[in-house]
Amino acid sequence: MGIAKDFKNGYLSGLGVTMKTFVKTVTPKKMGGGAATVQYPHEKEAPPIRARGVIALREDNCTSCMLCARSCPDWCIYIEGHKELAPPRRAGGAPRKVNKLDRFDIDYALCMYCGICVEVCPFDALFWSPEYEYSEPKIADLLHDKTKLGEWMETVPEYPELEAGAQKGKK
Amino acid sequence: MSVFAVDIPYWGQSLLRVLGGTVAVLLPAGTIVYLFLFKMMSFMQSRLGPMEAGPYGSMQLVAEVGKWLQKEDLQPLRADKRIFKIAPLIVLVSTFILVAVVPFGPDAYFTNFQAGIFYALAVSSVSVLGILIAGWSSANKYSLLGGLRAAGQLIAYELPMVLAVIGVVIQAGTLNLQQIVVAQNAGEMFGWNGLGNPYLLTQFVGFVVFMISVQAELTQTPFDMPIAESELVSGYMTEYSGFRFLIFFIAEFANVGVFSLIAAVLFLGGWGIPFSWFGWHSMGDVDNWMNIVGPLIMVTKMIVLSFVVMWVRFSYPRLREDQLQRFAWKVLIPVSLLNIMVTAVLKVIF
Amino acid sequence: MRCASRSWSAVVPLSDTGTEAPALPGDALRERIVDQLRDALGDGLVDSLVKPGVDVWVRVRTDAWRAAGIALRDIVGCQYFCFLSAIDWLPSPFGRGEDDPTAPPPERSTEIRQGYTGGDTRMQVFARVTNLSLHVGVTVKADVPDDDAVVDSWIPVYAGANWHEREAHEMFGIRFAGHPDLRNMYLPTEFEGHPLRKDFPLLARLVKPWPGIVDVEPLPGGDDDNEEGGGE
Amino acid sequence: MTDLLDRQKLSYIAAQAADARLNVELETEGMTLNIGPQHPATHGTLRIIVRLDGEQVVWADPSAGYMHRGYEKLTEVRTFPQVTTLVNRIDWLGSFANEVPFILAAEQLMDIEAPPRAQWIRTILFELSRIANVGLFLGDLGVQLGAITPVFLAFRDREYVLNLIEAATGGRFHPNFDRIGGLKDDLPKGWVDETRQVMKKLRNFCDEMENLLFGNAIFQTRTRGIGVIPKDVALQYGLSGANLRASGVDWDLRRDQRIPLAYDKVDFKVWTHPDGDSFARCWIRLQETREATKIVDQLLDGLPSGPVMAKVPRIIKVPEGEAWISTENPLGEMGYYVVSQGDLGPFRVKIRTASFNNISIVPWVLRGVFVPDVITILASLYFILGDIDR
Repeated sequence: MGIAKDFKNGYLSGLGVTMKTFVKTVTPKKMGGGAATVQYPHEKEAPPIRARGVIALREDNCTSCMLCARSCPDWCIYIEGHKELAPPRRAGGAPRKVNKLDRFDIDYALCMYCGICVEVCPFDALFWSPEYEYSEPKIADLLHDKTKLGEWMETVPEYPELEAGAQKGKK
Repeated sequence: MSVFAVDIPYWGQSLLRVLGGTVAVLLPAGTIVYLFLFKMMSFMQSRLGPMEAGPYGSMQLVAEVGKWLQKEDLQPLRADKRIFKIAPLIVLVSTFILVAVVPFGPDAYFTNFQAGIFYALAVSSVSVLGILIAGWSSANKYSLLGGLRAAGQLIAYELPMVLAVIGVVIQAGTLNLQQIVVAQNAGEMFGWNGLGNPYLLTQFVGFVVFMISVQAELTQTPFDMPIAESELVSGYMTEYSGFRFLIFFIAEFANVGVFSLIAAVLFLGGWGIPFSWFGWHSMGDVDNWMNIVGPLIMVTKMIVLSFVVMWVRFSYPRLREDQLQRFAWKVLIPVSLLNIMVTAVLKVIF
Repeated sequence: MRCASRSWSAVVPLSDTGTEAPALPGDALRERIVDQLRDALGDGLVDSLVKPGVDVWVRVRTDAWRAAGIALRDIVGCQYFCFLSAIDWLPSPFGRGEDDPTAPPPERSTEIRQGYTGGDTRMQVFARVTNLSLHVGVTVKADVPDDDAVVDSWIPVYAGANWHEREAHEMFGIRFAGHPDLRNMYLPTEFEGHPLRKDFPLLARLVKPWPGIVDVEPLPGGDDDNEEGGGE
Repeated sequence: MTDLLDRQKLSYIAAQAADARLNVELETEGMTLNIGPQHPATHGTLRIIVRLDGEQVVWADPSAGYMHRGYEKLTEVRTFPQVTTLVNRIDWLGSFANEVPFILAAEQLMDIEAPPRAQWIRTILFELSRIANVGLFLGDLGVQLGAITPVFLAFRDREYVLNLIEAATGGRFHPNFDRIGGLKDDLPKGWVDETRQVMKKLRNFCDEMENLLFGNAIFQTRTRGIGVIPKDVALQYGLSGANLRASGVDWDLRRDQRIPLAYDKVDFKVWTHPDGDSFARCWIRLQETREATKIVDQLLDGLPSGPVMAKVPRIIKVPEGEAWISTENPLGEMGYYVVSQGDLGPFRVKIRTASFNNISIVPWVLRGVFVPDVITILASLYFILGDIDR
C-alpha cells in the first residue's frame, strides 16, 4: 500500500541538499567531485556515434535519382544532374548512359535533421556524421554544396555494433 | 583626538571618513556578489559559475559593471521622470548612512553615537521609500505591484527587527554600538568568562528573529515577493536599465553586507575577540594593533553571516504575500516580545 | 510556522496492478453501448460500427447531437470528455503541392467519400468520450448540414467542450448554437477563411516550387557523344 | 516636435482601444493585467488576460495561438514517414512519446504488429522521454515558486537521459526513431548497462527533489489547498495524466487501455491523491518519475532478442479507414485520430493533446485566486505551449 511517507516537515532538508551539492562540486574531479559543466571552447564533449550532426555525401554513389529531394519534408535538397555517355565497360560495348551530378545542395538553414533522405537513398550515397561545429555568421553560407558535403565524408564514423540480442533484422 | 601619527585638519578627517565609508560599503558588496552570487551559488548547483573573465572569473564584476554602464538608460514614456531618476539613489544612500555607525575597532569607527543602534534602525527604513517610489514612478503595472508589496513587507518586518534588538540593548544596558561590543567581549556567562558573552548564545531567540527580519528587509528569497521574477518579472526594478539598475544591484548587495555587519556587532561580539584571552578588562587597555585586526575580524564575521543569508536564499521557495504578513505579525512579533520579557526578567535577577 | 491548516491527509490506498488486470472491454460491451444509445435516441442513432476488438463508432442525426451527448454521459456513463473536432471530407484540390507548375494541373477526383458510419454532407463534427470505469471509449459523429453549418453546442453536457468548439468554429466555420463566446481560439480576430477546410490553400506549398520536380530532358543529340552534355 | 506628440497620442489611443476591446464592460476600479506572451511563468507564449481586484483575480482568460503552427493542416500534405518527423515537435520535451501513438494508429490501420523487441524498446524510450519531461517539470516547479537551485539540478540529471536517447536514436529532442512496423535501428552496444546507471542517478535526483522542494514547509504552504480541482470538474474538462490522478481518479492509460506496448508485462503502481490541489499534482509527478525508473529497470531485465522491424513494404500506402490510439504521455493523454483514404499520406489527423484540455480549465480554476497562486496553479498543471497550440 503506498501511503506516502510523512515528509521531514522541515526547513533543514533543503539546506542539506544544497550543502551536499556544494561539497560535491568543490571536491576535485579525481575524488569523484566536480561540477557538471563542460567548459565548451576548452573542453569538448564528444557526441555519440549515431548523433545526427550533418549529412555527408559520397558523390560517386549518387545517381541523382532525386528520391531524397522528393521525400524531404522541408524541401531543402536541391539536385541538378544531366545525362552523359560514359565509356562502355567492355570494349566494343555500347556507351553507357550515366547520370552526372551538377549540383547537390542541402540548405541546413531549412533542414530539420530528420534523416529521411539518408534512409531513403537506395544507393547509400548519404551518411550521418556527428559533426556539429559548422555554424556560420551568414545564413546563406548554410547552403552546403556537394564539395562541402564531400568534405564531411571523412568525419562519418564506422557503423557501431549493436546491443546483445539484436538481430540484424530482415529489413 | 586622532589616532594617526600626523595631525590631520578636520576637513581631512571627514574626507577620510567618507572614503572609508564608501570602501566599507562597496568592498563587502563586491566580495559578496563575487563570492556568493557568482561562485557559491554555482557550486551549490553543481556548476562552475563565471570562469572566462579573468582567472576563475574574478574580473566578472568588472565586466558586469562595464556592461551596465554602457547600456542605454531607458525611461518609460509615461514614467514620472524626476522621481524615476532619484529612486535608486535613495536606496543606495540609505546603505551608506547606515554603515556610518558601525564600529570596526576600538578607535577605528566613523562615528560614535551614544544612540548608535537607534540611529541604525531608523535609517534602515529609508530604503523602503526608495523602493516604493521606484515602483510607483515606472508606470508599469508589475512595478506598481512590486513596489506596494515591498512597502507592506519592509514595514511588516521593521517591527520584529527592532524588538529583537531591544533584547540585546537590555542585556548590554546601552544603545551605543561600541559599548555593546565591549559588553559582549568583557562580560562573562554564568561566571565563566572564557568566551566573553556573545549575545548569539544568550540572546539566541533574538538572533533568529533578527536574521529572519534581515532576510525580509533585504527582500531575499523566502521573502522576495517585491522582485518575484516568476510573477512580477522583476518587481519594482522592471523598468530600470543601464547604470540605474546597477545602483539597485549594488544597493541590494551592499545592504546584505551592512546588515551582516550590524548583526555581527549585535550578536557575534563585533570587532573584538573575548578580552579575557588577552587579559584586558575594559575598553581602556585594548592595544592599538586591535585597530588593524578589528576590521579583519568584522569582515570574517560578516562573510559568515552573509553566507547563511545567501545559503537560505538559494535553497528556499518563496512565500506568498499574505502568508508573509501573517508570519510576521502572528509569529515573529509575539516571539520577540516574549524574548524581551524574558531578557528583562533575567536582567533583574542576575 | 505550521504548514497547511489541515493535517497531512492520508493518501487514498493505491490500486496496485499486481493482482488481476482489469477486464479489457470485449465486443459485447460495445454492442451493449450501441443498444443503449439506440433505445435512448430512437431513430436519432443513424448508423453504428463496431470494429471487433478495436473500437466503436456511432453516427447520430444532427438535431440529436446534444441528446446523444446527454445519453452518452448519463446512460452509457462516459463522464470523461476526450475531445471534439470536425472533418472536411472534400478531397483537397491542391494535392500535396508537388505538382509541376509548368505542366497543366492534373485533374483530381472531387467525389466526397465519408469514412466509417457513412454520412452524406461534406463536413462532419465528431467527438470522443470515455467511460473510465468500463475502460471503453465511444466516437460519436454527426453530419453538419452544408447550407448553414450549425450544430448544437455540447457545453451544457461537457463544460470542457468550450475550447474545442471554438477551435472547430475557427478551423471549419461550423457555428455552435448556444456557445457563449465563439471567439477565435488561435487565429487573430481579423483572420478570414477557415484553414482546415480542404479548399483553403496551404501557402507554404504554393509559394516555393517543389525541388523534387524532375524535368527530364532527352540526351543532347542522341549519338554524337563528344558534344558537352547540355544538362538542365 | 508636435507631430511626434500626435503620433504618440494616436498610438496611446490605439493601445487603449485595444485594451477596451478586450475587457468588454469597462471596470472602473479593477486592473487588467496581461500575464503576457513573453512572461517567465508561461512555458512559451501563452497570454492570460487577468482582471485584478487588488491582488485577487476576478476574471482570467488565457488566449493561446502565439505558437500555432497548423499541424493538422501540415499533416494533410505529408506522407506517413514525413508525419512522424513533424509530429515529435508537438510536445518538444517528451520527444519520443509523441511519435508512438501516431505510429500505433497507422499500424492498427495496416494491422501490422511490431516485433516484441521493437515494442519493448519503444516502451523503454517512452519511459525515458517521460523521465526527461517530468524531470524538467520538477526543476521548473521550483523556479516558478522562487527556489533557484532545483532547476539546475534538474537540467544536470536530465542531461544523462538525453544523452541516452541521443546515443540510441541520434537526436536528443527529436529522435524520429519510430517507423511503421518497428524501429529504425537497434540499440548500440553497452546501452543497456549505461541506462541502468542513469536510472540509479535519476532515483537519487528524485530523492534530492523531495528533500529540497517537497519536504520544505514553505513549498507546502504555497501549494497545499491551492487550485483545488474536484473529480467531476476534472472529468468534464477532460484533464488527463497527473492532473486527473491528483483529483482522485484512478485512470492510467498504460494499464487500463489495450496498447501494443510492453506495459502489460511490467508491474508498476498508479499513484493517486484525494486532494486535487497543486501539491497533489506535483507530488504525483514526482512519484511517477520514480515509477518510470522502476519500469525501465524491469524492461531492461526482460528485453527479448530478435528483429526490430516487421516486414513492411518500402512505399507505405495505408489502407482506407479510421483509427484512434491514445497513450499516457508525460503531460497526459495524447491521441491521434488518423483518417486515411488509401493515399501515401493521411487524409486527416486530429491531434488530441493533453495540455489543450489541461489549460481549458484555467478560467474556471483561477477565479478568486491571488496573483502568486496563478503562477503556482499554472506550474502545477504543467503544460507545454506546443501542446496547446499545435
